[in-house]
Amino acid sequence: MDTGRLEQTALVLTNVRLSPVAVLLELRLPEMAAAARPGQFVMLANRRSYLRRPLAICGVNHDRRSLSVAMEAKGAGTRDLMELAHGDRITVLGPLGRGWRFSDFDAVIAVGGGTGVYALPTLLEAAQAARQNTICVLGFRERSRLVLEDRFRAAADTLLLVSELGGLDVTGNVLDGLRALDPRLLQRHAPERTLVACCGPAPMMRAVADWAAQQGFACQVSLEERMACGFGVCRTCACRVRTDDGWTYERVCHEGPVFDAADVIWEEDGDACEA
Amino acid sequence: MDTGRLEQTALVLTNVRLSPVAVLLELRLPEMAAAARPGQFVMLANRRSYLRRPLAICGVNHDRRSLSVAMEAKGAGTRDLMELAHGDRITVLGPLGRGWRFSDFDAVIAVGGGTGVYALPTLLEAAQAARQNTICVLGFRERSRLVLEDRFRAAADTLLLVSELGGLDVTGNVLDGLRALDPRLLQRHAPERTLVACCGPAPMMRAVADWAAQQGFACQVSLEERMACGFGVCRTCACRVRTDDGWTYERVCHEGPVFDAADVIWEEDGDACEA
Amino acid sequence: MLAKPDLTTAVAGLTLPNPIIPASGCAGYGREFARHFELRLLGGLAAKALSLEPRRGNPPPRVAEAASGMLNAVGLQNPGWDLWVRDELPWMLEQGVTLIQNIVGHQVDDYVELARRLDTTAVDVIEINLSCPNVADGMSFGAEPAGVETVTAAVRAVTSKPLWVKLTPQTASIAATAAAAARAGADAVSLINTIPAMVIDVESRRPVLRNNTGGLSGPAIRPVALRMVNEVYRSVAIPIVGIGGIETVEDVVAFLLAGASAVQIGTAALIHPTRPVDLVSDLADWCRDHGVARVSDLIGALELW
Amino acid sequence: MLAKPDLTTAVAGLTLPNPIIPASGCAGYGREFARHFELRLLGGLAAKALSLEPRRGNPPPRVAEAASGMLNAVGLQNPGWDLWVRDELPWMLEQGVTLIQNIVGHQVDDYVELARRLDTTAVDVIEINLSCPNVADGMSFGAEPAGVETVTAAVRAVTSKPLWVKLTPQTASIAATAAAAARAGADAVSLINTIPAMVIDVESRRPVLRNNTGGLSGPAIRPVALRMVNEVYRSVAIPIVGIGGIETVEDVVAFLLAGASAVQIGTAALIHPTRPVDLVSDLADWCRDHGVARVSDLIGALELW
Ligand SMILES: Cc1cc2nc3c(=O)[nH]c(=O)nc-3n(C[C@H](O)[C@H](O)[C@H](O)COP(=O)(O)OP(=O)(O)OC[C@H]3O[C@@H](n4cnc5c(N)ncnc54)[C@H](O)[C@@H]3O)c2cc1C
Ligand SMILES: Cc1cc2nc3c(=O)[nH]c(=O)nc-3n(C[C@H](O)[C@H](O)[C@H](O)COP(=O)(O)OP(=O)(O)OC[C@H]3O[C@@H](n4cnc5c(N)ncnc54)[C@H](O)[C@@H]3O)c2cc1C
Ligand SMILES: Cc1cc2nc3c(=O)[nH]c(=O)nc-3n(C[C@H](O)[C@H](O)[C@H](O)COP(=O)(O)O)c2cc1C
Ligand SMILES: Cc1cc2nc3c(=O)[nH]c(=O)nc-3n(C[C@H](O)[C@H](O)[C@H](O)COP(=O)(O)O)c2cc1C
Ligand code: FES
Ligand code: FES
Repeated sequence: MDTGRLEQTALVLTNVRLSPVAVLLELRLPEMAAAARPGQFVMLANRRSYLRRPLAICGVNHDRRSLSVAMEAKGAGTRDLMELAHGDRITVLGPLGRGWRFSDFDAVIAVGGGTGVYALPTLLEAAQAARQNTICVLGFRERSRLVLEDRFRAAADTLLLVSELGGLDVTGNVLDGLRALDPRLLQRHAPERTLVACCGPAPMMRAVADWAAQQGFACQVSLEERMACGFGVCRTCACRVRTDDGWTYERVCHEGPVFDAADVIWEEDGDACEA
Repeated sequence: MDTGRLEQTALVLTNVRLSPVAVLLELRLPEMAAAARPGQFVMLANRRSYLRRPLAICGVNHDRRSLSVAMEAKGAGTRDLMELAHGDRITVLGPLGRGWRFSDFDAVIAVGGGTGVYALPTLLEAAQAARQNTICVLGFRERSRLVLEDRFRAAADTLLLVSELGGLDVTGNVLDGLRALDPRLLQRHAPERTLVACCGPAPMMRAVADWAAQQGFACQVSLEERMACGFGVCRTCACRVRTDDGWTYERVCHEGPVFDAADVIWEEDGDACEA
Repeated sequence: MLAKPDLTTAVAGLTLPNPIIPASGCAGYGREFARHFELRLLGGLAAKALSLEPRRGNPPPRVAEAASGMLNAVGLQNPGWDLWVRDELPWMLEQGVTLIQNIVGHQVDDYVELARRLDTTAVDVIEINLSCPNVADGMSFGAEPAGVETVTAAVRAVTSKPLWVKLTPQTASIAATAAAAARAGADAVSLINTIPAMVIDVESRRPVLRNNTGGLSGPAIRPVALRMVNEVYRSVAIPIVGIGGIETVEDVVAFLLAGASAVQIGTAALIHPTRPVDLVSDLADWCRDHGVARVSDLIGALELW
Repeated sequence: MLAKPDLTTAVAGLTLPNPIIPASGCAGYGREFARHFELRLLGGLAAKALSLEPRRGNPPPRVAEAASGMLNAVGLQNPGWDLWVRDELPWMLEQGVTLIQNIVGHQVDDYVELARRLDTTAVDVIEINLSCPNVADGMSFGAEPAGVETVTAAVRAVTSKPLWVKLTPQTASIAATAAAAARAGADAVSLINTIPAMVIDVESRRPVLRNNTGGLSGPAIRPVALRMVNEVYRSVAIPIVGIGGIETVEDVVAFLLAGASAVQIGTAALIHPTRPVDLVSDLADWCRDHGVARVSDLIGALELW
């Protein structure tokens, strides 16, 4: 039996704007902060929606016994969460899911796009603390959307910022960014000792997984799917995963959100294998 | 066609505690404040309930273009309203219903109990402004529940405070209060030129109406009933009213909330006339 | 600047200026709304249920609060034919709004007699409310296809006016009851009526409503209504008037996409009195923003997976 | 200090330690809850639907947000009999909780075969889910009394275990389907299952759910469920397990008053994982505060007007 209760009441400590479209909420949650592992997520109640909203754990501060989540406005739920202010209280489920499996690697290449970048800082920080080589490639639509630059710069030995509209290190998509990395950087370790950890829109994750496969790197992706419970009971958060004899639906919230890219059957492939 | 829109957005100006169990909210509502008549009410949206909540207009401040409502916590709706603070905004329907018809009288005896007292200050103030003789008898459970004493004292030529548990002018119920009034006060005007205006729990209103009838006074009562719309379309707020050939259901929100007591068929009488 | 979108919609040959209609029982006979906006701006007005004899309705409380909705048990209070003809009809006809008169009865003959009389008036549409309990078996006329077919055919025989049959969701298959209405000659089906429900006050151990049960309406029932509209749209060739929990312009569009040719606004109009007329302009804006030239292009445009 | 209230309740001879049961599909096979509280504290556990063959379930999205509720279209994903017997049943039996196994089928024979096999296990109760579409006519087995009677009687013939029949609200008369279950030998009826519903994304013009439709659950359906429980309680002599939107102890009490002998907690447990076990202690407190010595005294104690 877990010691901590899955459902906790969080005090909102701060609400900081990260970009014109994103905010970071710091929540006092002592037990969850202590238990959280990189790549896990939380489910946040809000005042406008019936279901909770899943958000990656973007940071943990042990001194302040807090964890933080970052988000962009999508619909009513995120809009409401973004309005929370110091002193407000919300209930949270967490920490949830199975995060990044990074301990067996010498190098971690974290690749993120859009709101997917928020799943990466805790990974890079943990990998750095474990003396792994850390490389990070992040894609933003435009320069003004760049977030958490200081934290990424501190945690990544190499940080490459990519923007579709220009104004950052590389103009293009994250794949252009990966291709722009110094090849020597990528060859410092045996390919199977290098993990590509990717979170972002599905087409991006698929392309990055293909690139990783070409390089002989291991690759993990953090998937998103609509969730009712977030802790494994309802089976709504289905994603197709390869099995020995075909495929099955696994739970993004429970077996994931981080999956080995090789196991994932992407939507386009998936249509082919529908019953 | 009415000029003002029935639905307005109000800015909460103040939230003042009147007693350990009651608060007064002052709402900036220029058009409603200008249009409101004594005995009318408003319907207030809140964040916890689907339907609005009906509350008597307890005061109007033309300089501040505001009106005020006062309430006690009953369920989720009133509890939420009582938490509103300066700067909050809520939407309000009003002014609603047909209020007190007091202009044809020389004296007004306002009788209130419980939250019913909030329907009386605007009546007493208007009657006083019209140079009518104003008498007021208010019942509270205990001394600590006494509210708005200054306003009642200012607007009533005679104010008698009654408490069930003692500590005020008379110990007992409002009927004991009425009986304790100096008979000469009641006889200054022709009985048919005296209006008893009563708002409170139904049994109290019924008893007061009987007393008024004995004295030969006119009597009006302000009824409460569960309401969906408050402006007359849904027919949910039914109360039994005598007609020439029997009785009919009228709308508390539209034909009322103030009815001639003689027309009202009280619940106990009502059971007898059920179809 | 984009051209003004065409909001007109046709329901079985009857063209409405736009698809927004206050729902029966949530608009009275239009007088209260008319104090705040011109009724002719609406697609139509579904007037409160009318019965042959006056009905006092149920004793109060007649309303109970529910999660994202409410229960009502008004009991079809109405003045009855004679007073309606004298006091309400002339006024309604003056308003220049398409007039949809909802009717109720305890037995088939009640519906027939009302329809026969309405046929001689200038009312535009007869909407028959089949949620009423049938005196014969206590179940509503709308619960089974046979009941729907009987009442619809009987009414159809006495009127050439557009006939809308309003269905109850409390049935095994809304497609089957809608098909029954179509077979019997209905011009359209209005769906859905409220869902029978109960709220209990645990302190007094009594139902909140004096009538014990009442009809659930509001956003709580919206996904059920939307599914029923689409179910009927896909299986029965009859125009649909969509009803149930519609609050916003997105809700209106969702019902049109699902297959409704027009929609009715009930509970939302009780809470926001000008919502019906506001939705007319919201819909024009939505169409403009989305490059939709004709509202009718939205009808049934849902793409199923 | 008042005595500890007696929370036990009997459902057709089977005594449960208290009336609180996580609902089928909202508790998996109990493993996830068991990480946070002991299952034996519950009145029972209604395990996720089981079919003969494994079912992958529907493609995602499988959940959509609704006003005061949600839609799900999981598609009865489950490992099928063989893996269930091997991987889930032994673990569940170790938990010391009354085990209610929910079963589903595409045809009557599926239910019968499952019941026959379950009869040989130590499962405490068989709950048959009649909301599944019948391969023969596409309607759910539970939509009409005849379908309910056929499945129930066939299952009854092969098992002597307590048999609960879970009814769908999408029917003309829940009293009629409950009566059919009673006639065919059911020990209790569980009601209600979700209400078929649809949510549409107006931007993409598609249903949110990949399955197009899904079942509405949560507080939105609570007043409908409560009415159905009371309707059955008043007209059919069969114990009732009440389900639908139960969130708080007041909701639990309302269902008991309406006539339920026990209740199931579905959606609320998805949002508040310890809610089922919290409700057990809340119910003890409520009884103490209200001077109720035995929970069973509340059953059917509603006073109608
Ligand atoms: C494991 C996980 C981690 C995530 N981490 C982050 C993060 O760190 N920062 C961030 O900004 N966003 C993150 N998301 C996406 C975020 O959950 C959605 O943007 C959010 O739920 C949208 O809710 P809404 O009410 O604003 O939008 P609406 O569109 O109104 O939501 C309607 C429903 O769809 C669901 N939904 C909509 N979009 C998504 C989505 N992309 N993924 C899952 N469910 C969705 C909602 O949860 C809700 O149930 C994450 C999603 C998952 C599954
Ligand atoms: C015309 C009118 C004027 C009123 N003026 C005042 C006032 O000035 N101050 C004040 O404190 N109270 C007043 N009330 C009573 C007040 O409306 C109720 O106390 C309030 O609606 C309770 O809501 P709730 O959510 O707190 O309680 P709940 O019990 O949770 O409400 C549930 C439902 O019942 C209705 N309801 C409950 N009690 C009443 C009631 N007594 N009358 C009407 N509906 C009720 C609610 O509106 C709601 O729809 C007035 C009522 C009416 C009809
Ligand atoms: C107070 C009230 C009264 C109603 N009266 C009637 C009626 O007289 N006839 C009818 O067909 N439907 C009646 N209805 C049902 C509505 O017309 C509508 O079908 C239902 O409320 C669902 O729509 P909504 O969710 O938008 O309210 C009534 C509904 C309410 C809330
Ligand atoms: C995600 C989910 C899955 C469900 N799966 C099943 C199931 O497998 N078998 C079943 O009989 N009912 C199933 N149900 C229905 C519930 O058991 C319950 O009857 C319904 O949700 C109403 O209760 P609630 O409002 O408390 O959720 C499911 C409900 C949900 C939300
Ligand atoms: S969201 Fe419930 S199992 Fe994943
Ligand atoms: S509350 Fe709607 S008519 Fe009075």
